[in-house]
Amino acid sequence: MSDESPNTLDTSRDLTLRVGGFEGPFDLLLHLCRTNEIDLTRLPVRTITDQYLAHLEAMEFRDLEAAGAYLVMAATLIYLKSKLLVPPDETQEEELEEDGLTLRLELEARLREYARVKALGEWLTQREAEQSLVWGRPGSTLPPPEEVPLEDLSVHLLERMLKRLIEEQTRQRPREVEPNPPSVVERMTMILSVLRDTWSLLFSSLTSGDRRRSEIVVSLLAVLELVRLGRIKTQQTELFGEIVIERQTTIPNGETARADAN
Amino acid sequence: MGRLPVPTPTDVVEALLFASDVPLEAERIREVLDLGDVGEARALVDELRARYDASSQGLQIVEVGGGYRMVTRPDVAPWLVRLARARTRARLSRPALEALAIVAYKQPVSRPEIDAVRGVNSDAVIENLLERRLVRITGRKEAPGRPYLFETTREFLVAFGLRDVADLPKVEGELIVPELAAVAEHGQAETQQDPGAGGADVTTGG
Amino acid sequence: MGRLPVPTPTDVVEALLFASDVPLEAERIREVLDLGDVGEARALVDELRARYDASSQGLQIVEVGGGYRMVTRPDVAPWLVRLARARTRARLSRPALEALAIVAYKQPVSRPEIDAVRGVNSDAVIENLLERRLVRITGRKEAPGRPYLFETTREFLVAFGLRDVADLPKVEGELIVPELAAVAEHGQAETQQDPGAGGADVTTGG
Repeated sequence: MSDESPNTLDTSRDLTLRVGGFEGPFDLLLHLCRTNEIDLTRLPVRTITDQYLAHLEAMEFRDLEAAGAYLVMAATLIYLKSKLLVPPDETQEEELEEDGLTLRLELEARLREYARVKALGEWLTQREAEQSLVWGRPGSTLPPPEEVPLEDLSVHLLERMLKRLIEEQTRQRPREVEPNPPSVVERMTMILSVLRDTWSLLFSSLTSGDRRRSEIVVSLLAVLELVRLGRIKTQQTELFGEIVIERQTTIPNGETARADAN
Repeated sequence: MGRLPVPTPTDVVEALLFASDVPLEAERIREVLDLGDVGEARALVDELRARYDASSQGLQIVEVGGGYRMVTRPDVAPWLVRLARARTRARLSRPALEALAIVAYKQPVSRPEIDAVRGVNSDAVIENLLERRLVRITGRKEAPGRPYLFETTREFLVAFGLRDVADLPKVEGELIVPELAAVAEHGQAETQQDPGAGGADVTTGG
Repeated sequence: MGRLPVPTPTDVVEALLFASDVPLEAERIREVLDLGDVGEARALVDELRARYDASSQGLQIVEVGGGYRMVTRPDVAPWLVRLARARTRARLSRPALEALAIVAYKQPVSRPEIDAVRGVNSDAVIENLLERRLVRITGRKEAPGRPYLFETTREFLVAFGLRDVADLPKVEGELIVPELAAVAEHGQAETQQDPGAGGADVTTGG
């Protein structure tokens, strides 16, 4: 790949026939790598960035959120490209300064992970097709659960339960059921912790599943505070569009690894 | 593993009867197998039936409701009941009993109130009690979110050998159901005759 | 008509497998038949399986989702498709399969983690997987925001014909796809003539 001429822009134009067929920025990136037979452990930043951007131009997006994810990747690539040291002469591999190197390593790692997921997905597709040729019984012919009599029921069990509940109540104050909305500091910690695993996230993902106004307000305050502290960057490509949150790439010395998932 | 030969028409009928959830008419079999007439279809079923009678005491082919069905033989019924019993947990879990006790003694009571007493989310256990028909939805509480109200059922009385909820043992002290924010009324909430929430099989979803 | 002899244990197992809509564990069979140990249960299933392999090209016994199931053989699929035009099942979309793949090999895994691997928001697809009961919530991650953790279900194993999650290809380093040992064993289903979107029966019963 190193002796590949970096000027592959025009060939990449031909690839746009699959526009819209990608599942996300990683899918597109992987496609570009596969088409160019690029080793996923040595990503040629310049080539891949140019091709990615060329593709992006030709794509049409259904919604802003989808576009946002692609744009974040574009920003990352452009950033990477800007970190290329001395303009490489044709014979040499590109070199990145330290920041960029860390980022590229991470990008490569995630790309490889995505490649594995995609392969597994394809394997599952095949299994699904095979299993679609097999039928089981349309339903159980066993007596339904509600017709199976319960064992060992007695009112004393209920009595004992109630006594225990009453005892508990007299011993302690009423318990909180709903947790209070998280504090701004908590939310800030959460955002930073997510950004340790990934370099960007969508504002909507901070509040998704919970549309309570207080949640949204707390999240927004947390984001604003983190921006003020210079810990994150945000982008909003359009009025009322999705806000993309990215971490500031001033990584404290050499902390590259993704926090372990568990 | 050697490749099996192409399935015979009898094998196909076997699979059709197995996979069908309704009795299968001879005409339908004829159609699916592209047979000349219904007689051929019947002949295939008879052949299959003979095979099952000869080799299996577990399953049989019967003619019912204008069609054919594959069913278990009566002789194996006792084991099927044992399986059904083994599969459904025949006991209520402790959380389920706890929730049931609250409903029994404080009915009608809403899910948020049960949650408040127990200090944990009770969705799953209530779901379970509804499935078991030990509790049912009796209306909605006039409180924010209009939560469903639950009460015990007749099956509950039968299962616990009670004539009436008044037969529940008296317990010293009083279980306090924490006040929900802005509950419209104190004590017994008015049970709305909500047409949608009439039946016991309305599940809470989630 | 002469009275049939008492059903043999193999016949009982046959009926149990037929009547059960979820995979039947060897342990369950042991329990229901009062057998000494699980090995005996497995031996009975093997005997039954041999009988089916010898006499029926319509049905087979497979090991899936931690238990045994009686299912049709792939060879009769074309006729079943003709029978059940209506009972077709929508295939999973590519994004859904991708998210499912992530859950399958990183379980338990949270939504932000799934998003991170895919590089896009996965809310909708996870919703879809939950609805189909291919994944379920298994708890919350002890991390800020306490996001839900997802894992694959037994339905997942059944739908994809896997005995357990260990049947999945290994994904350390590069993806190692096993020589589809399980598939070979479960009746080699070469996806010959694709009979449309034929529906694997993964109905949840009830």
